[in-house]
Amino acid sequence: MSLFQLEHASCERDAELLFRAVDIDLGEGEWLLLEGANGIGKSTLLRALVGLYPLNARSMNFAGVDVLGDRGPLLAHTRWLGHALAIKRELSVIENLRYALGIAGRVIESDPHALCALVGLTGYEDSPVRTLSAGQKKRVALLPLIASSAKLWLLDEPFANLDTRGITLVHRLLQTHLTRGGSAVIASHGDAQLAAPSHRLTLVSP
Amino acid sequence: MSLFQLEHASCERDAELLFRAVDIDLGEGEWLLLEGANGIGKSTLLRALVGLYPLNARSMNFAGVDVLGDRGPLLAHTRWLGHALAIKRELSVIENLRYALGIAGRVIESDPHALCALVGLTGYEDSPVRTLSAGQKKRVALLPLIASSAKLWLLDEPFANLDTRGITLVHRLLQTHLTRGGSAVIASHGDAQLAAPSHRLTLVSP
Amino acid sequence: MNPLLRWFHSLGSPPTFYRFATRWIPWTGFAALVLGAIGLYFGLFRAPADYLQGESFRIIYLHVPSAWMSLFIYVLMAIYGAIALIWRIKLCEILMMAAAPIGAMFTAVTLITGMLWGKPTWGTYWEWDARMTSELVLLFLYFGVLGLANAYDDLRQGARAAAVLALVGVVNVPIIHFSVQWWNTLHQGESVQIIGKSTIHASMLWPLLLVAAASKFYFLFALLQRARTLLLEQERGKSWARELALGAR
Amino acid sequence: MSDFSATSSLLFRDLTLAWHRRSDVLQPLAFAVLVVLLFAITLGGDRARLSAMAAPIIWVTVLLANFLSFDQFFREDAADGTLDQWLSSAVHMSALCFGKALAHWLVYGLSLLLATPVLAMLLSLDVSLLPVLLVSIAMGTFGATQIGLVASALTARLRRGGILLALIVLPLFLPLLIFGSGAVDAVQAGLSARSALLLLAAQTTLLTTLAPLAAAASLRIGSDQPP
Amino acid sequence: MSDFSATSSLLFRDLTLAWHRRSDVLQPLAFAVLVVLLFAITLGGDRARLSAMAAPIIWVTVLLANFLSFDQFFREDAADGTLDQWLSSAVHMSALCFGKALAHWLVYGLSLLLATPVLAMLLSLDVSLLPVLLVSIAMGTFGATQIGLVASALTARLRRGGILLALIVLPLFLPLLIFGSGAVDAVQAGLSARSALLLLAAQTTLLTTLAPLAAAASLRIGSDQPP
Ligand code: HEM
Ligand SMILES: Nc1ncnc2c1ncn2[C@@H]1O[C@H](COP(=O)(O)OP(=O)(O)OP(=O)(O)O)[C@@H](O)[C@H]1O
Ligand SMILES: Nc1ncnc2c1ncn2[C@@H]1O[C@H](COP(=O)(O)OP(=O)(O)OP(=O)(O)O)[C@@H](O)[C@H]1O
Ligand SMILES: [Mg+2]
Ligand SMILES: [Mg+2]
Repeated sequence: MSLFQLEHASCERDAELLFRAVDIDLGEGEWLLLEGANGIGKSTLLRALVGLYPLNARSMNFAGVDVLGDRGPLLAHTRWLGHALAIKRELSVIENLRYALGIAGRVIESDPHALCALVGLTGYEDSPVRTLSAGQKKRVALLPLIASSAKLWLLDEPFANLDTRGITLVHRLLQTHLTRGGSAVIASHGDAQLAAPSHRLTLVSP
Repeated sequence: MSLFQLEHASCERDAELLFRAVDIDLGEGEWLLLEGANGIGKSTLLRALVGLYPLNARSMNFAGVDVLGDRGPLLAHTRWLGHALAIKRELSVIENLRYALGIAGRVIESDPHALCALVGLTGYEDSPVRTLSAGQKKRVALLPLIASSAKLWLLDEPFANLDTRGITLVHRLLQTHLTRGGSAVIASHGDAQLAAPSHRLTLVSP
Repeated sequence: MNPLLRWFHSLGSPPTFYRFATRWIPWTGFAALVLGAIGLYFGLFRAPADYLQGESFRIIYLHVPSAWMSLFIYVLMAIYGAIALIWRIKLCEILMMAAAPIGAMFTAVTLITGMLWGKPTWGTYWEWDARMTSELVLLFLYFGVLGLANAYDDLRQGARAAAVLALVGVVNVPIIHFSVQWWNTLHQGESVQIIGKSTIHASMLWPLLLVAAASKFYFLFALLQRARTLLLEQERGKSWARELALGAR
Repeated sequence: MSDFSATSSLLFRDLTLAWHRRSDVLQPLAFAVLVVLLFAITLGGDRARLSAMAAPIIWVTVLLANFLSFDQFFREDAADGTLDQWLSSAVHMSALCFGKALAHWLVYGLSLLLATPVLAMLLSLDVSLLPVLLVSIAMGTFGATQIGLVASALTARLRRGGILLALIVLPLFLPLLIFGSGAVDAVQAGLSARSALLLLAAQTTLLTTLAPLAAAASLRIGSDQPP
Repeated sequence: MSDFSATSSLLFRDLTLAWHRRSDVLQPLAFAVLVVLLFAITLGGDRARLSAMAAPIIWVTVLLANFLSFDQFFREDAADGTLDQWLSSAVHMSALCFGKALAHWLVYGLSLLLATPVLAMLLSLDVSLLPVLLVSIAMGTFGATQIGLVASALTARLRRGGILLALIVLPLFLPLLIFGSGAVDAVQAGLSARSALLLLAAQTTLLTTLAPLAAAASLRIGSDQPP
């Protein structure tokens, strides 16, 4: 069954079309690789999907419900990760995770240390994020994602700053997510060769 | 002739050694690829080379001059690019370039529009950097580098956020720099396969 | 090299200073105790009561020496700071950091004794008078130096930052000293003159000078003790410090 | 119920962050002490004059210090992407806004309230005026925080919010100031502070109910500009 | 020569940035007007009393507004990596620091100076006192900017600089305040302001020569913490 459907979507910046009308049809267990040159509008499209940017589209459905007008049903089951990592420098890794989930009205169900181990942050659980390296920070930003039960992941360059093991790791997390019936849209630049996407969408300027 | 030499260098964080003693010997026209897992200390090493972090080393020479005690002679011919891009959101691309050079006591010698074209920013010369995409911002940060006449480039993940054309472009810029007798140390995660480095240094924890 | 300079230089090495401090700490403490006891005895019990202020004037024997020390220590701290910044002598960083809390203490004593003295003489504990205000500000300066030093994770970095502040803050010292002349205020002007004639009776003066000398020795005593501790803390990785710690056990 | 846990989670997060930044967080407080101190020094000669003006000076200073703290309301959450994260998830924004205002008051308002006796002492305020001053300041800062919540939400995404914030906040502060320092004046003049305090309480209540809703609606404005 | 061009380049950069952020930049100014306005309102009844206190109030307000602007000195350059970029290149830091202070004064100090007549009017200051007030404020803000330069440089890298900045700046402001408002007092009392102004000038000159050096030395401290 199709989980997320988008028809004939486009975004404008300063009254100019960013990319040609795109269509997305994503089933459960499928993921889409979103490609395109720097500045083509990948980040903008992802932001538009979650309602942070105006989107023109013929239709947009999530689990059979129309979400073009009201994003509510989509947002309840979606997690988006943008270029800004939304983590607090002063808080420790686990505190960041706990509060990110808590503010979304949830608690950590699995063991936080196990989650940290999953993203390769063993030994840094209680370090303030400020003292982590660039790649380690990225891993912290991934934590709320895997601790949440979101059906749809929208990830903006999740591989940037990660080392090769980190990239493999994200692919493994993605596989787990997909086998549980989740879906994902991932914007990336060619680091995604490790696993074949179910769909590929290359944005081009109109 | 050897341009930059470093013997038995190491850095400490909180009284613990980050990586094993490293040696670098870089001739003119050569570049070194600095690899290693996330959090191993690549960024720290680069910061230590330019004097932003304490470095223990047996010796450090630049163009035959000892620069371990006083970094002056090194800094006069070096440009370092860290994770933070050192660009101002409100200023336009060209203003950012002009002031970055100006504050270093230099003026733009080549045509700034040609420089922008070189990094693929044609059409964005006068846009405030705030309105650029992640990859475009990275390109802006590369501008002062190629406009300077620095002999030694120290680049921390210059490929992150760049699209495939951008990565090729950086490799082309690097080639030009090397054929002019320059050298470079580049920290990166496996995006550097496009060109073979003269040297390869993989940091490992002690 | 000039022998004095050579001596100073050799003193700059941590183990030498450690030994020097250990040798002099008892003597300075002893001198402070003896001089202080004599001075305070004669000041508090033997000197005649003031014809205007009565017995309350005796607080002068605490107030004035600590007021002098609060200014003196600040200047000294700035000098240490300057040396630490210019010649990067580690010992001076330590001496500076060691002097700061002692100076803050003397400043606090000055303020408290001044307030206690103010009640009987001016009828109020506190008045926004020039000298009181500027002495309060001196206390803030000390706090700033201490706070800045502690804000850095690294001991030496903190000391260097504090040294810059100590140096910049020196402008306040003459202001405090001359404030009684520049502003028309409650606080009285100078009555003790090193050159020229003091306007205070000799039987009141000499105990005061004794207490002042005692406060200097007390300062030396506390300074050496604090510096010694700081030095050990900073050099704990070095072999001489380890040997010393082992020897002590 | 999940709204309540989300709000309390945010509350704890903000308090934890404030604890980590305690030195920065105390700046408005330091500022208030500083203003009063400098005024005491410059006007210090005449004690009676100083104590007559003490209450209005304290009220103004506290409101100004509170105003300075508004900069912190959403700036960081907007800059590091947290705000976008909230807007792109199914959280109840007005519940979060209420939590943010509460945390903000507990950090800034309460510290100003606790400092008020010190300020009063520095300006030699008549001790008998202290109770009414404290009550009025407690309510006043709470209301002021709500005003700050809305104003900061309106300007959170703006590149140039600075002076706008002042323009929005200031006129809204005036009623609080009038009734707040009015209450103290009344006691000073030997009258009852009751009606002034009641009016102040009414204002604060009204603000507390409406401000989170208004702030939640405002935060979505301008989300097309990524941080 | 290259130092001079670097300094002027930084000066222009900072002025351009200030222009882009003009609304934020005006906040200290707005603050000053606000403080004075609120004082005028609360003390308004008694005009003679107000005008007698006008000069010290203005001096304190201007220094406080200046203090608020110090937050902007190095925070952004430290956060976006520009400061590290300077330290890792062969630029002459004290020349840059001088440029930064100059730019800061041209933006904040000058605007406060220009606002001074308005403040004086609001507090019905005696017009004959305006010249000496303006001269003293001009020198005072310049000196204050130098103090802010050093204090900001000392706290630029600190995670928790907030209250420290206040603690550092306040004692150093005091001499400026004493001689600055002393000069106005002297004229008000019918005396000559000459000696107070000379002392103020001496201080400002001393600060201007030493502050860039002190700031340059301070900026390197703590560079082991990346932004
Ligand atoms: C909190 C209140 C006070 C403070 C902060 C204070 C501060 C000071 C300071 C800093 C000095 C040293 C000045 C210098 O050597 O340059 C000093 C000296 C002195 N103070 Fe006070 N004082 C206070 C109250 C008083 C009171 C109430 C009296 C007596 C009526 C008093 C009498 C003296 C005298 C006699 C000297 C010695 C003056 C000289 O010979 O230079 N002080 N005080
Ligand atoms: N705040 C903004 N205001 C105006 N234009 C903007 C803004 N942000 C981005 N743009 C423009 O919108 C276009 C799309 O940007 P977007 O960030 O979506 O690109 P992207 O595909 O994600 O690029 P990258 O691979 O570099 O991340 C770019 O040309 C950019 O210049
Ligand atoms: N400010 C800091 N305080 C304390 N520790 C830090 C700080 N910054 C980094 N570290 C620690 O130092 C180590 C090296 O960090 P560094 O940023 O040099 O790694 P890196 O090799 O560049 O990693 P990446 O590939 O993720 O960029 C990490 O383990 C990190 O936790
Ligand atoms: Mg993008
Ligand atoms: Mg790194």
